[in-house]
Amino acid sequence: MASVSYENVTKRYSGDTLAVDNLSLEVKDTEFMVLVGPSGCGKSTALRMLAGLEDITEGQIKIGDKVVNDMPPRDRDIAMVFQSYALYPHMSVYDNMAFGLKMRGTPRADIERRVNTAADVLELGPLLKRKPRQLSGGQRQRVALGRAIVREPQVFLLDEPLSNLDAKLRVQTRIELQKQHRALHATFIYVTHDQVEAMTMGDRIAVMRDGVLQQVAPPREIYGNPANMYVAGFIGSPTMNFIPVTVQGKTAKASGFELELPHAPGVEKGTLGIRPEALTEAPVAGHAGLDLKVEVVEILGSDQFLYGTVGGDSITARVDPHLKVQPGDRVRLGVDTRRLHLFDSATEKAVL
Amino acid sequence: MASVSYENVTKRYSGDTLAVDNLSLEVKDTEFMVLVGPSGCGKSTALRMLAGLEDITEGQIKIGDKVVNDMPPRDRDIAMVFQSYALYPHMSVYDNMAFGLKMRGTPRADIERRVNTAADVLELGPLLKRKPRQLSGGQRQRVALGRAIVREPQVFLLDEPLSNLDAKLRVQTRIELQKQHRALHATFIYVTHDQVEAMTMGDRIAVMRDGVLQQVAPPREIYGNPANMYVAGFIGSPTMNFIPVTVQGKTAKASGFELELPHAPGVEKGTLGIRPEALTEAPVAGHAGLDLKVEVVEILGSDQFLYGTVGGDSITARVDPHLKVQPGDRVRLGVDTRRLHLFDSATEKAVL
Amino acid sequence: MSAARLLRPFFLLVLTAFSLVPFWWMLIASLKAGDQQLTSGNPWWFDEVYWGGYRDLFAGSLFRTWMLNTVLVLVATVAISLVASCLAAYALAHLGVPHGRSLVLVLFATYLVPQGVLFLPLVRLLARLHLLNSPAALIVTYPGLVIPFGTWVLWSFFRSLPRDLVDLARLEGAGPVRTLTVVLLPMAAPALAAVGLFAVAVVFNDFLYAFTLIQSQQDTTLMGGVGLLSTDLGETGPTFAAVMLGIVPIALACAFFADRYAAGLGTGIIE
Amino acid sequence: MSAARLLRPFFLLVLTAFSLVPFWWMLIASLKAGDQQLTSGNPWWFDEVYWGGYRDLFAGSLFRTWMLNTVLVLVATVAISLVASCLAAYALAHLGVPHGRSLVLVLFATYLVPQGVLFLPLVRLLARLHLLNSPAALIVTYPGLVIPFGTWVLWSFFRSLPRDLVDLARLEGAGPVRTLTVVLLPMAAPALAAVGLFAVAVVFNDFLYAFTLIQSQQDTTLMGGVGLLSTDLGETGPTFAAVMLGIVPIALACAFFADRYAAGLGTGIIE
Repeated sequence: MASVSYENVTKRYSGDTLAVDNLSLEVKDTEFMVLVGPSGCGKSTALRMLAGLEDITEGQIKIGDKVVNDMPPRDRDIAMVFQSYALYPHMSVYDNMAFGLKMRGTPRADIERRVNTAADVLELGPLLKRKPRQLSGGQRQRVALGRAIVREPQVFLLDEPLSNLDAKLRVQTRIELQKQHRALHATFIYVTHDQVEAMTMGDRIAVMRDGVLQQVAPPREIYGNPANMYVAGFIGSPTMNFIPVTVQGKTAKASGFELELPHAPGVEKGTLGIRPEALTEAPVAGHAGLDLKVEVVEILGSDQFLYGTVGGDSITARVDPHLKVQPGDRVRLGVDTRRLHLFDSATEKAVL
Repeated sequence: MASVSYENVTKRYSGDTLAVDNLSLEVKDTEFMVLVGPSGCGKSTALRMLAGLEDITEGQIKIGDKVVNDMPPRDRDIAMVFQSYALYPHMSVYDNMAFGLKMRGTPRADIERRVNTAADVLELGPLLKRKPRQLSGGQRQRVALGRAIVREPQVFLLDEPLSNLDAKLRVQTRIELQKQHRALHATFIYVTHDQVEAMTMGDRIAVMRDGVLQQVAPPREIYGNPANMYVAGFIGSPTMNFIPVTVQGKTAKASGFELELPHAPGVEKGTLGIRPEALTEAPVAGHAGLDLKVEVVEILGSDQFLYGTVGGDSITARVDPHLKVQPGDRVRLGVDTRRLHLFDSATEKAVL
Repeated sequence: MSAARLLRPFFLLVLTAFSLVPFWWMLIASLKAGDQQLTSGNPWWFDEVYWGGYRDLFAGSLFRTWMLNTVLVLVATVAISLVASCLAAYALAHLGVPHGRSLVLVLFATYLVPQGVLFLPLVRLLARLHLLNSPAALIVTYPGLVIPFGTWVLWSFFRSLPRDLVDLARLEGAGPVRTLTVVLLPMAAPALAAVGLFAVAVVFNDFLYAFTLIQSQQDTTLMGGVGLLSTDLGETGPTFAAVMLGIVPIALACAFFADRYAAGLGTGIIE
Repeated sequence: MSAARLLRPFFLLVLTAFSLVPFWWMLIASLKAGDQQLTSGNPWWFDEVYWGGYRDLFAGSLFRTWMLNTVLVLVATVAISLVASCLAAYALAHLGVPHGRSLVLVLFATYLVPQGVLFLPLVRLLARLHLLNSPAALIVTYPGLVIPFGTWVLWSFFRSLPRDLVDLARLEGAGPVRTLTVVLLPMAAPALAAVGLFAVAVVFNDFLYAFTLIQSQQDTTLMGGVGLLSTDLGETGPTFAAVMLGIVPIALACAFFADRYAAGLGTGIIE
């Protein structure tokens, strides 16, 4: 059993800084859980408390059935991959990977076997004698992962492990990490500020803000039914369009257009949320659509994004890459009304 | 006139390191030109030679009609934005922005007017008295841009100006930079390793590799008709699928499937290039399609990527986000044969 | 963790003792009559507190003279050392002086030339310039001991600054003088603080020059005055009283200064 | 750029002169007969080359003794200083010693206590331990001058290391002793080099202790031997010959060492 549970965990630093506020979260055995949020949201602190690198102010953390609040880090059966990789610059790749086993007094033959196995899996075999400074960024990342793997822990903690890689390599390593997760049959807890990593890798995603957990759900659910405006804005790129509206019955009225909502939301002032891909160049039956005044056009080969205004509101739309649009043009956009969101202006909670 | 031209420019460092190899490139007046390539490809060196920060070994660089090889940097009528922003930590935002004007002896009232105007445009007004360390990453970036703008130069040089920003902010700033480019009516030369920035911002893109220019063209052209395998692989994310094939007449034969090409390419061994979005779950008339064994599934809300194998080749496909796929499934994919690429195995040049 | 817990009180004890012993010894010495501290009795405790040392110190004008001379020498040494080290380090790091690196090495080597070797030629030179027996002798001597080390520290620091900061100054039209004064020096505060502290330490730790270049009790510095102690073993109280009032406060002030500024030297300066 | 171009040769000239003058002066001195260099004639040039100094140096056994003692004192001082500074700095930086920061400040303040103040009690202590007139006297004394500064430098360095490196060691089960020896010390090479160099400089620059704690010409170090010069103005050739053969090579070696290792102190250590 290597489930992990946070039970009403709070972390308060000296002074009154509240880093984590009453966090309760269950991570299932062999689950890939992603904690995501901007820097300073408490996600790293939550991870470091689990690792035993920070004391817990209130509440308790369990690994399996055991409360680990007072257990030394080395006895928790976890391994951690740091954003900086934390490779020792004076040790070879082999010695870096063998470090944890050596510190635990594993027999030498055993160490050798396990390091070589992990090196084979991660294609680090030819690099074992090199020093970290002789490695590329991607290779360093794999050594840091390999060092965790050789220990065969029940829980892997990963703190922004991809953020020092370039875009192409990040995609490759993302896929590699998912394969490893499946092969290792271990629980992964992964911290990141990048919503793309969260969406693509997590079995479930926990969105945090200012030390408070906002929503925990699988990626499709988080994307399709965000619990509040913060989650809706944080997940997805380009960001969901937010348009202030006044609501009368089922009709939402913005500065530049009107929409019929599927049902009456029961609020008078709200913020309409429309994802860029729910606005397309194709007309949608039963609705007149929006008249977008285009300011910037971005073509990404496979996609085209239009940035502009409708009435007084900024709007982003994702359209077919073959549509020819120039800045200054006016484009009529259809709205996919099945994919609308509405948030209460006062509470910022989703009401539709 | 603020066109820029490189004429057979070569940069050789001590020893025999060839940083830029016989570069010829015309940048038109008020054009937004992006130099893109991996680190070490010579793009930054090309920019620094234009700025006057590096000597030119061979060839000549012109700004407008003037050869600037021996002109001191301050007389070239350029401004540069550095990746590190190069803000002086001991100076306020105001003093950082005023620095260049002060050094040129601009009258104090004039400086004040120009700094305030630029601060208004970039919404830096309330921050003018702060020190750089009190600013967020995005604010620092705007100060660096503001410092360039107040000088009102004919040519802006931007060296990876977005690479220290997080993902959301990078998108916003990208759009902001395009608006500024339009407002300033100046020539922008922009260096980046990020193909997304290149695709979205450039009027034209110059792809470099190992000091050699590979292709110069508008984004649509670069994406749709890459001149060689390198450009094809560098531009687009996820990367274009490359599949080794043997060609007989119009038939290309891979390890796991066969395809009819639009016409005979005239090579026997080649590499087939298919973009992930040219592989879809919808069957395409006249072709049996590929049988993908799925290994990893990534859902991005608006997109779904499948990573797997067909025969002995790794394949990535972009499919509808609502399609339910699990790792281990087999999915039949249609191929959009109008969007195929074929590269000669020997020269890596596009032949289709 | 248990090993760490055992080590803690041990280290605490050793370090506290090591740090405080000299101060304690001097305090005791300043509160004893005659030369008791040096000749007889328990040097770590007093039989009775004797304030005569402090009284005598202020009765004569010695303390005032010594303090004035010390401050004069200190300020001049720090100022001359900083200016010379900065100019040399900047020229070597950023003005493309040929063979700059080798020059720095040779310069650093002079830092290791024993003072004893150059002592006699120095005395001859100072005598010929009629500078002996005045604080000027020290003001000429000390910077020579500081500049090699100071140039090396500042050179290392200037080289470690992001190149972009200097490039930008060049693009914007700042010449070398303005690049140094407007851009580099304000950022070099931690390195300048470290060199300044080193200069203070050279002045304070010196015994040889203060004691030999200035013979008269009237014209010397605190350090020279303390040095005279070893030749005149009469009343030690006033001397140690001078140390307690003059040197200890400066030493503590420097320590706080070191913590505040120079500690940044090892870490990144630009956040 | 024109100002820079004008400044270049000026700096080059001044620095070269500043750096090379002492070496040149010593070379001339080692090639003159009697005490000519100190008493008469042009100190910057010789009338005729006199090799007697070098001959006499090797005729007696003085040079061998001085070199052996110097190496002994140097090695012992560097070793003791490094070990003590490391342990203290590590305890203060990573073992959670209470009031660690204040302790470092006080420790740093002792670095500024004038040597003259503590000279007499030190002599008394050494006499009582029967260590006077042997290299042991210096081996006891010098580390006391190095450790306060060394602890401060290493403490700053340890604090500047990425916290992750220490955290990882803790996660993987390394105790404080192994964290220090296996993880931290190998990375601290530049800081250790800087402290080692400082120790060498203290030994080389010392004149006071080498000259007074060891009275006999037979038992002293190179520095003491050179010091004797100022009391015995007979034949200076052999002494300066000793300096040229003993000290100059070590000084140059240290300078290269400084360039290779300690220069990394100011910049990022972890690439």
